Amino acid sequence: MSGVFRHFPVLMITLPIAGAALMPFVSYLRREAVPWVSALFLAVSGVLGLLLVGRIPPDGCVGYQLGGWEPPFGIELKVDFAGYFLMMVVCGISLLALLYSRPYIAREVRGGRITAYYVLFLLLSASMMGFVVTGDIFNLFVFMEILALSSYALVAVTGNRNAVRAAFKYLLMGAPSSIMVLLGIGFLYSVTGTLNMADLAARVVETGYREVLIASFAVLVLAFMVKAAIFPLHLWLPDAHSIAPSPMSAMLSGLVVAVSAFAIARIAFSVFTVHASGLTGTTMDALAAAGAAAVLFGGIMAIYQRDFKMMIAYSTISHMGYVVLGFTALNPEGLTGAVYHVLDHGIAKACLFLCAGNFIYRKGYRRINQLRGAWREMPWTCFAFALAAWSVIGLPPSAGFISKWYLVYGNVKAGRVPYAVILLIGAILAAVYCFRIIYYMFFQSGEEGAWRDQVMDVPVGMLAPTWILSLATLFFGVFSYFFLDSLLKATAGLLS
Amino acid sequence: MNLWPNLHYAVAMVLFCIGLYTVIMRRNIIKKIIGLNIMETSVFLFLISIGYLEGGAAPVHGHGVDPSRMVNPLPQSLILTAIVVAVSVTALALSLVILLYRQFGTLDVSRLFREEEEAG
Amino acid sequence: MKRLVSLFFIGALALLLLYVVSRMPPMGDPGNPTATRVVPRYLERAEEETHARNVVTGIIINYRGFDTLGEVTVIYCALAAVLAVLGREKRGRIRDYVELSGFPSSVIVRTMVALVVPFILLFSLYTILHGEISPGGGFQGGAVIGASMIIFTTIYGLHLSSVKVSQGLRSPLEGSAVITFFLVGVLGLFGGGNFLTYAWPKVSQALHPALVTWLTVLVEVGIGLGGAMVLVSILFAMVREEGADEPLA
Amino acid sequence: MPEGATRSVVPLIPVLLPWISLVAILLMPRKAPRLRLWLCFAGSALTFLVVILMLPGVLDGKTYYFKLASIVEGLEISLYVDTMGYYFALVLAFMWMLATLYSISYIDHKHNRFFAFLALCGSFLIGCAFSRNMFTYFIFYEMMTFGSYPLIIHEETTMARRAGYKYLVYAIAAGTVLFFAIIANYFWGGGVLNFEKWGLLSLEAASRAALLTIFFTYIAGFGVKAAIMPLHGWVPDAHPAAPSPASALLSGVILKAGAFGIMRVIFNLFGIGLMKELGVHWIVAVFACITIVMASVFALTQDNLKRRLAYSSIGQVSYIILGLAMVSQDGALGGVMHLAHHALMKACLFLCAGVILAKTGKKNISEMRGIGYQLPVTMICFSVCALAMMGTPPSVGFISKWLLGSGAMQAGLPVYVVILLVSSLLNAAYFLPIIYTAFFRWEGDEEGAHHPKLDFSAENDRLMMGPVVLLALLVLVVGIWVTVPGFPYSLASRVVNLVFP
Repeated sequence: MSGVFRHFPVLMITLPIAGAALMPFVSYLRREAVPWVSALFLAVSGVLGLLLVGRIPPDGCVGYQLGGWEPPFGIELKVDFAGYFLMMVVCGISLLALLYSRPYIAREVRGGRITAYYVLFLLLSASMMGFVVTGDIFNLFVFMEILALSSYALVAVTGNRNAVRAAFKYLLMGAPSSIMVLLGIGFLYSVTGTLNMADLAARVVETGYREVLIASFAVLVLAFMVKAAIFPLHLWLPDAHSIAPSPMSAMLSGLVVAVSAFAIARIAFSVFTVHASGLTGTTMDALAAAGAAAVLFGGIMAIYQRDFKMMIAYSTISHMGYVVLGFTALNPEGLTGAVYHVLDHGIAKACLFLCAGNFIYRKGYRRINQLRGAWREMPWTCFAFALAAWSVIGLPPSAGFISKWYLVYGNVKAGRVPYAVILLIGAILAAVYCFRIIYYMFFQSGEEGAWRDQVMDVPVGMLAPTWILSLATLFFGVFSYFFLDSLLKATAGLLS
Repeated sequence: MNLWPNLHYAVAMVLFCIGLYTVIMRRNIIKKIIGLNIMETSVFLFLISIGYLEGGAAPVHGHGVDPSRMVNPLPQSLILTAIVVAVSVTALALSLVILLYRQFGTLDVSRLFREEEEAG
Repeated sequence: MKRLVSLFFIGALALLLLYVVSRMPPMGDPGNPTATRVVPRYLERAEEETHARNVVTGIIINYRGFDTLGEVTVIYCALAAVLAVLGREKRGRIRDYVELSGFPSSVIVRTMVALVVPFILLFSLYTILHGEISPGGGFQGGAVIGASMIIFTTIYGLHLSSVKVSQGLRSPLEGSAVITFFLVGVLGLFGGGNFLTYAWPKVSQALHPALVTWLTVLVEVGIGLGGAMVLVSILFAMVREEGADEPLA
Repeated sequence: MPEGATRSVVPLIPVLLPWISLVAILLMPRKAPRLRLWLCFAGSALTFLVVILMLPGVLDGKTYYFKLASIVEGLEISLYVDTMGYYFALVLAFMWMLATLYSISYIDHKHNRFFAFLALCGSFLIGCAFSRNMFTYFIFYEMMTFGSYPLIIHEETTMARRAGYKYLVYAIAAGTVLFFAIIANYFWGGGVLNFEKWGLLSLEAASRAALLTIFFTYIAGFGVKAAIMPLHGWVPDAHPAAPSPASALLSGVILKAGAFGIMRVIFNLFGIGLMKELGVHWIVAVFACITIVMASVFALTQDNLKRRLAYSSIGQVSYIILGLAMVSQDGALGGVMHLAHHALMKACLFLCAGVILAKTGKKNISEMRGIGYQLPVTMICFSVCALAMMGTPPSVGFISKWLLGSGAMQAGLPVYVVILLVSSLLNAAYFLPIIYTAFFRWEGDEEGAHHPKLDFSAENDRLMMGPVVLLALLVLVVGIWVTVPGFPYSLASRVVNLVFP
């Protein structure tokens, strides 16, 4: 990649940050312009990303040395295809959730805090983009902290007492895990003397100190397990994700946890080079077991929920288990499944949360029981929900089917048939909790007066993002062949 | 076994565990935040100790110190970043505490949770 | 019971960590991986490459500038987070925090604070500008400014201090650290280098020392100013009157 | 691209044509409901026409291939018209057209949902028939499965909802098992899933245990749709709950999609040679035999007409499975032909049941005394098909039973002939009482009252009677002029000759 294009990834990350810094000024001039200007910054990022299409080689990566310092002395961005793919996913979903926020958020957030909301939103999406492409492990920590801070605050942004409590719970689990990441980095640094991931990968293999390296990996995995809400450490997630304002839930559930789960894969493959060093075995096995437990636990808990958003949150726990089971298979297929599942999960979960937001916006309904017969009044939302749920279950031809295919195939190929079966059971559980709602919406009639007989859906400004997301689940299923070849190559490169 | 020469590290680890204990077991949320800070500080201590050099000098040129005798400046710069991060997290945590206290009138975590059960 | 279980787990964790520590390379040994790998280049060539005598500043601003951009973003993010949680104080509607708190201060204290604060501010300026040749730098200086404002606010109350450092002054400056850093980074692109390149390849070699130094100072000042304003704003948000606005249901 | 195939867009056309109906329903003004419904019919009729037009080419041995997408190397979504797929497509396009025609009169016009999903399922089923590989098949199959859910619960009664719930549970479980089977097949089949003439898998590529796992998971997955006992639980509930044209399609085509899947598995994935080598087909045959006998016994005990027909379907679809599991040429021919034959007969029976329900409101057989005099044409058609079901010549039922019996002898297992005979007897035992009740009992017959007069006035609805009469005639015509090109024999014999080495 040459010429001006090589600067694009870094601009994609820093432009929204700069936009966030400008936002108080914009707000000072014209408060109504804040959402549009924020969207503009993200959109520019997205356009820069789109211009990179075809310029990232699928079987390699493009390094970008910040400040011109060659690694390992400076910080490097390593944009490989998987990272670029995730960056685009983050950018796209963030943009849609941001656009959705404009009509929605005024209902839940008080005037003066709206600017802060958009600032945090921009920082959140920028930090996720940085998080997935950075090639320096301390830089990873920094981006993770921006990500964490903005998400704690965004959970609490409504000021509702339950929201504040959920945010505090999130912080009490999240902050120690951040410190553990730092501790893990400390261990790693103390025996390798470097922070650059590629350099670390080389050093990890040749340096002695096995115990320290294993401890470092275990600590890092444990810490990111909290961030990604993998089963025993998921306690913060259901409250935080169900209480946050809906577009925020979409971001948190669709992207933040998934990106954190991807970070585990990144560290395992790019730093500890699973096959070469032989340090990660036990930890990865334990992680896979936790992932399998998460798939079952999340699915079963989701079935028992009465609150709509709570159900989607538990479904997220289940799907994080999918991602973990995917990359712990340690083959390109499993990893591709995991990456594609991050995409699919992001889109579908975001769409589900936006649908939940539509119901809350129009009717204030949060209970699943209240959705009986919703079809008559809000058909568009209901259809969008059904499409997204289709993908969550993993039925063809949605994107969920493709990712499920690769997840199961990767596990079968790795000889882990029990895990493959657990993935399938997870899909059955997903079918149970999704079809229940679809059934309520379309094939039942609610209480008298719960729903009007004429169509009164939410405004177009909210419907459009919902529908773009739900159609995207179909698009990425039907046209998955645009990405899968490159993704398979990229993940094979990541593993070797 | 390098436990004795690595006493600084060991102390940092013990501090880390004390901090973790405070975060988990204390019922007062302010104390939990103090525990969080203890954890953070312990990791800072740990990282700074990694950069230590026997008989080293500050990594500032112009005082006639040979570069090979300077302590490792990299952990110091990392810690600088990490401190700012820690401050930010503490600021947010404290503002959440302020809000929680305004709304619930208590700092006791068990009472916060009990109310949650009533509400749910 | 719960206490015992968690004590047991934390004890086990401590023992494991101590075991790992005992396996680590001995502290302070010149042959450690940390002392031999990346660092020698920093120590030996930082002065000529970053034109900062203080290697730590060189690393922060130059070698690992992107981390610092992130760090600046974190602190800006903290401000946005605090404002999102607590809301910004409103101009003209602020009652005196000190009067509310019931700790009226004596004349001596008031006079001392009024005398000391300018000197603290001067010191912070020194810390910021001197960061590249001696211990110090933008963050430290910013923190000192913040501390001075904390003293001032505690004694003179929120009202007066918010008049001195008005919202109109703070809100554009809060983002200044991020903006400065970003602009310097983008200037690097126009100078023919990468993002955050200080020594622009398009400029002749002879000008590089001056260029790098001035850009470093610019960034330091931006960080100091931004950091200070962020701290002050966080402080004001935290001490403002109770129940200034009730959250929505 | 498969050997000797013509690259052509032809296979895509019938998959897309039913969408005309969907567009018609979505876009046409609400004021012209009749026009919308006729457009629906036009969609299905055009589909049938296109499929018919392909017939000469297919009989010449031409195959058409069209690639929709290639996900990765070896995993593609592509359509392919070979003789077997064409055969299934022809049957279902015909059934579809008749069912749509029938529905125009039968289903309340306000319910567009029914027609929309009818069209969708038609499109997906044709996609199933024209699939090049198991991956494509599975995609269309799953969509068809869930697309037919609204057809079953159309009436939204408590019974329909319960049936729909049961259907979903079975479908989801079956889909999952099938998914696993396909993944395992993909892994041990060398990263392809194509339907090959002689079979894709071989003992060289995979271990016996692996092949058996794949085989039985496939059978279990498709067995739910094909209602092999003990996986048949959803069928007896779904058929009575669904409106009659939907029941006709369920029985006539959708159950067959499962049987067709098993056909693809045995013929094109495993291949006859490998099946013989593995030697486990007898297990499937045993299950099929149990199903044939037990379903007939259950049918005896049902008073609800559609429920009885549903159990009859369960038994009859297992004829197909039995024929395939014999792994003999005539048996396979009988099984493949029975796919079409049973569709003709059972669709006719269900449509008759629909007429009875619509005109008299009667569901139970015990209430149907003298109904042959109220609805003479319907009941004559019903009787023709019922007799054909028992295997009475000259009818399609006779042809398939004859071939199955001959196949059993070829395979050297006369016990299957006994099973067929027992089954025929049981068929007679549950069909003849219906005919008897309809024609030889009437109100007051025990007191010596004369039988009522034949009354043709109730059967004035041509849209409903047309399909019924046409199907009943076909049951006879196809049973007499067996070898006419385009009739099942011409295609089925080609299918079987191709797959038997």
